[in-house]
Amino acid sequence: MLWLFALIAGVLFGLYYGLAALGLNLIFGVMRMVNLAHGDVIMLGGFAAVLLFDHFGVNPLITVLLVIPPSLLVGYLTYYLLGRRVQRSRDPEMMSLVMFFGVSQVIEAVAVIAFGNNEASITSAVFGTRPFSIAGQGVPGAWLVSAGVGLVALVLLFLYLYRTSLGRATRAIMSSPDEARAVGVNPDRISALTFGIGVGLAAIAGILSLFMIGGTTPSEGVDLTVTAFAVIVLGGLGSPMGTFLGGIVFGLALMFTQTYAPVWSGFAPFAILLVIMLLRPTGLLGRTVRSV
Amino acid sequence: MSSVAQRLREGAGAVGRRPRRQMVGDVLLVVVPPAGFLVASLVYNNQLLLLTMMVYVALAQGLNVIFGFTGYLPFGYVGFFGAGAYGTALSVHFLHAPIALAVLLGGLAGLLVAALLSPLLRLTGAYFAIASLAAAEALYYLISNPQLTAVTNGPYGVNLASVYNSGAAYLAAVVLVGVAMLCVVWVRRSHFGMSLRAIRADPLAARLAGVNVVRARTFAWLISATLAGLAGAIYAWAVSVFYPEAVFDLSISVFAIVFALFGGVGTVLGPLLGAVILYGVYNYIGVSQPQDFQLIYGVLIVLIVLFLPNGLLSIRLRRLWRGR
Amino acid sequence: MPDQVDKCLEVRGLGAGYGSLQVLWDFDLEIGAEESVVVLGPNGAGKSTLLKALLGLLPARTGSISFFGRRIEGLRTSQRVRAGIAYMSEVGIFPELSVEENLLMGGYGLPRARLRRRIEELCQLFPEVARTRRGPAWKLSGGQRKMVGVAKALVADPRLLVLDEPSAGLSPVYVSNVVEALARTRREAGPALLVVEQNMKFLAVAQRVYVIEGGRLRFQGTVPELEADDSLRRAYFGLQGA
Amino acid sequence: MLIPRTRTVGLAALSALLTVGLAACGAASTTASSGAPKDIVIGTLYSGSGSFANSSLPEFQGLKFWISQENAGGGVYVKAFNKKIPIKLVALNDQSSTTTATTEYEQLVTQDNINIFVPDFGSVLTLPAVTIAQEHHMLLFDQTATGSPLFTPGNQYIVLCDLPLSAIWPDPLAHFILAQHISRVAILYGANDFDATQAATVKSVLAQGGVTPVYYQAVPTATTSYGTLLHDIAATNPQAVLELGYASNDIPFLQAVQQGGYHFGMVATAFPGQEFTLIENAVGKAGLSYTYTYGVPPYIKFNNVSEGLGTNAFIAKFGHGNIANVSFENVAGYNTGLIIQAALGHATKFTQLGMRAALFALSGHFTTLDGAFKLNSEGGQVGELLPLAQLFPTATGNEIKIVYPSASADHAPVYPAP
Repeated sequence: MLWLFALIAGVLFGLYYGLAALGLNLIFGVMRMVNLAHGDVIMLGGFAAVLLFDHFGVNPLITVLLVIPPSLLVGYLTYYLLGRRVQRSRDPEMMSLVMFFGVSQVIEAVAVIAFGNNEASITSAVFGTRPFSIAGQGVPGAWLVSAGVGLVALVLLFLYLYRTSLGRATRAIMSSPDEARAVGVNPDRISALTFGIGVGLAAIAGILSLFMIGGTTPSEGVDLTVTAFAVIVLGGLGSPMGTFLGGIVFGLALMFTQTYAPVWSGFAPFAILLVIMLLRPTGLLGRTVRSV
Repeated sequence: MSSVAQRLREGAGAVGRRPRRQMVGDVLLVVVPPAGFLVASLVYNNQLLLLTMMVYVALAQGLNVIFGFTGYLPFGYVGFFGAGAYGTALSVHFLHAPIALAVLLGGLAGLLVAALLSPLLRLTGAYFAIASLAAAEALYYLISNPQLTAVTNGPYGVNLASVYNSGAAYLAAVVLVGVAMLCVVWVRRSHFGMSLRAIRADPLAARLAGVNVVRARTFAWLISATLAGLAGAIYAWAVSVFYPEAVFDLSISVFAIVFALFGGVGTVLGPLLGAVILYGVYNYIGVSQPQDFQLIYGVLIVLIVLFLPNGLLSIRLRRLWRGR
Repeated sequence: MPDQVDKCLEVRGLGAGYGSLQVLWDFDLEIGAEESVVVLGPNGAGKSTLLKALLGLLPARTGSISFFGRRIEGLRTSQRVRAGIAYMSEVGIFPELSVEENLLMGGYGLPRARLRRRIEELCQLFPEVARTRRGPAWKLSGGQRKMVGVAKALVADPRLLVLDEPSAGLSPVYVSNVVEALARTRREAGPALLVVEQNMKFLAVAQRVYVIEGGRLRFQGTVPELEADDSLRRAYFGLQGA
Repeated sequence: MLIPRTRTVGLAALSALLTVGLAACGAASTTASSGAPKDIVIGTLYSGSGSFANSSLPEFQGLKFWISQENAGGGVYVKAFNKKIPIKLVALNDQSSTTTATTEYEQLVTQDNINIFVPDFGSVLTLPAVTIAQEHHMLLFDQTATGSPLFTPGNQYIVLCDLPLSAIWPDPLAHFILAQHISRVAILYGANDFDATQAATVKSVLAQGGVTPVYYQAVPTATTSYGTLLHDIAATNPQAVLELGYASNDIPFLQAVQQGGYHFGMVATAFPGQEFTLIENAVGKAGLSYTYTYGVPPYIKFNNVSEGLGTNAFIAKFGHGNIANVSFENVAGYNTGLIIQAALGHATKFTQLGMRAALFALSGHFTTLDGAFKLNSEGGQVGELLPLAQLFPTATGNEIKIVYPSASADHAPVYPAP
């Protein structure tokens, strides 16, 4: 039953990858900015969990809640200090990419100064060492916890976007920024809030990364950003549901190749991304763009 | 209808009636940068630094052709660079090609990969950027795969010591800079370049004006990839032993993009200045401030974007504008 | 000419543009309370720019804008909207949102209960909108979109309704539907109305007409006065009269 | 639109800039006068950040420790001038990037007038230095790069200081498996030169004993999630599971073993011996207990040495008496210094090939805290093999003990793991 385990692992990892990519998609959808420092925020979330655990014995699940307020603050500051100015440049999509490359370098350098270069981790025993049985397969508890947090985040985000006035305004900006301004939405306020939420989701994903991809180091940001990007493009830019679908496709591709052809497990997710892009150029759940 | 498309419809006549002063300027643009690097090698003997700088000039200009003139940003541009490096290595190993031919075959490898990937041009914006990145990653995992050791030597890397010749590689890079400048000058001045700009300004209008949008974009894509392939080929020759991750390093893409944007894309001089100055500064910081290298460089890039968001050449353009 | 107290909007010497490109020059415009005004002009004359500058989507470079006697050119868009200006762009809707959500966005910032009440009122006024309430807006036909757009713009009970080319991309049948809908709005003693258009159909709802060309004011007067002007008649009635 | 005149001005500015910038890069340099130089300039790179930083920095510290030791005693003894000469260090940061490393190596060699050329940690970052060293006739004091493409018959300009070639690392490990009569072996390795070489060695030694692995697969070096792989490995019912990767692979692998509740008779990974403190912090005490790893200094001890400090003395001085403060990389960096010291102290001519000749003359007659120093004809290190170590739980953590080969063992192996 190798395939069954791969299926379960693929879905669970998919939820984690979806969570890890969600913030990037929100920020891109609302601001058309490419946050190349996204992976570095994930890394910082991981370090937050390790430090709180090591020094105060804080359970990582508590840290998930603790990182939210500072993330919102960081998001606000980043938007008002850096993002807004770039958004008004000639080509915000590309200039933000370059700027956040710089930010990513700064975060990595500061993280090295603050935390050192070593891999930091929390022993996985926090979530038990006895695997849970799902459909007869022994699945590590930490995977279930991570996937569960991912699901909760998805549901909360869904409720926020579809059931609240601010969330509706957020989607309105994603749909058409000028139109949203014209009905009286203050795009700065929504953008700053969205940036905060995006940073928060990344930080939460970082905490879970400790258990899904084993530890965190200051240099892991780039790889995580690339993966997150692949996931949101797979699912469709500006589509939060699509992000999770993209995550699951990515997770399944990884787990099935790990099972049946491990040596191709680096190649397969990207090859599948390419194929899907060629068949459905706006991702799995992306809206068909009317273009020439 | 956009003004560029209108000019396009008025015909390419304007291209032929180029003023002589512009011709002289263009020739200088193609000849002076390589000459500058030739002279530089006489006064400064870290030739690998100069060679890498030239490689980045070629990459930034290649990126300029596709991004500056069509708006397509290939995040995985390094894929062509790596394809060029491996194209050369395989030509040497299996075809026993003389190195000059092997370098050209490296450029051809970049071109072939781009031709294979040309369906990606149906994508736009971030979708295109990430799809090209996925392609580069897939190519890396393919080439470094232990199951392909017999062909690519897999993860064990490449050794070109048998054809190593630092002086000749340097001259090849000098020529490459000239070729890259020539490509961009040509794209900028030619009817083809005007079509590209028309497409960028308004694809529909350009199509109505009789431009074959798909063909023009694909052509720019191939030029751009060939330049990267040649850059990879020459770099591979110059370092001669390398692991696959060294020539598929994502930071090569990022650097080329940052350099081009810093100088100003869509111009002839911008990416050249961007690569020379930013790569120069990068090395200067690396040599003088090794401890805080990354921090200083990161802050510098943020400041540049915040205070010079339209590239280096925008300063001059702004002044010219006011002068009028 | 409306007298000073009744003036809804008074624009003096307005200039605006994009980057190094100035599009609108020294433009004057007045709208009385409950008056409806159409600004006519060809493609690229600066009509949209005028509206964007009115709304604050584009900063005014020169001139002043008074709204019921209050200077608003320094206010943010959201503040102008709260003051009572509603705007329908050429697109007019949020394609990704449902029709209901579009209406909700039209009253962004209003108290919840009042917003609900307003939407029910409008659904009675625009039954064709009410029928499509749950579906996503991008599935609507062009005419339905305009209806939703107009309804959306009316949710906040504006004192001035600004429409950017409501006829764009519509077949003549739909254009008359939209005209009729606007006329309905007028009968309810609704807001002052400012429409920019290329299409003569909208003169049916106009009390006065402005003509803009090359970013400058070319003509202002009543519809009969416009029809009396030979060159303008040829330009606007001659070509599109049929 | 640009006008041609400004373009020409721009080009002139560019040329000027090039010249000024380059002059700035090459500003600092000292020239050796005739006779004895004022100081011995050692040029090296380190990774201040990036994926190699956690190995590179401790190695760099070890080298700096040696320099401070020598300079405190008035400098390093240079036989060719029969006197002690102070050491000057030029160190650049390559941030784990091979592209950056390449230009910086060239910078050291062409601009900084170095006498001794020491590359960064590991094969990936050392490889670019090999060509440069050869081109400029500088002897490369390779610290820890053991990959196969580094050593070629024609190249005289490289000596490996600290570790045996990676191809011979797993020799005792494979023989231990045969000695324990383990017949079901699973091998998972990283798709890179360093790990693939080791895996091939294990496989071929096992084949000599008639053992064919039940699972033999490569995964990309970037792999960080091992749950599914382990599940598939467990399905082959192995007695021994060998994971050959970098530290960034070993940590998630060992975590996944723990998370999944797997129990194998033998689990071996490459890096706990080299990065013990780091990995024990990351995976916890229980995650490491009874697993196997390569035994490296300072856990294999050499106190009877012909050059420099012995292991205990080094722990006392560098680690303030606590072995937990000393990593393998610290020892390796320090040992590189000792090899340089030996080369300078024995070469009759102060030239690069003179130093090489001296080291070849010493080969086989020379011991440091890193073990016996023995070179093959290509400059590769074939001295002391890496013995097999096992980690045993104590009250506070785990303890590394050498368990095989029995001649050097200080503890009996516990197989299968309890």
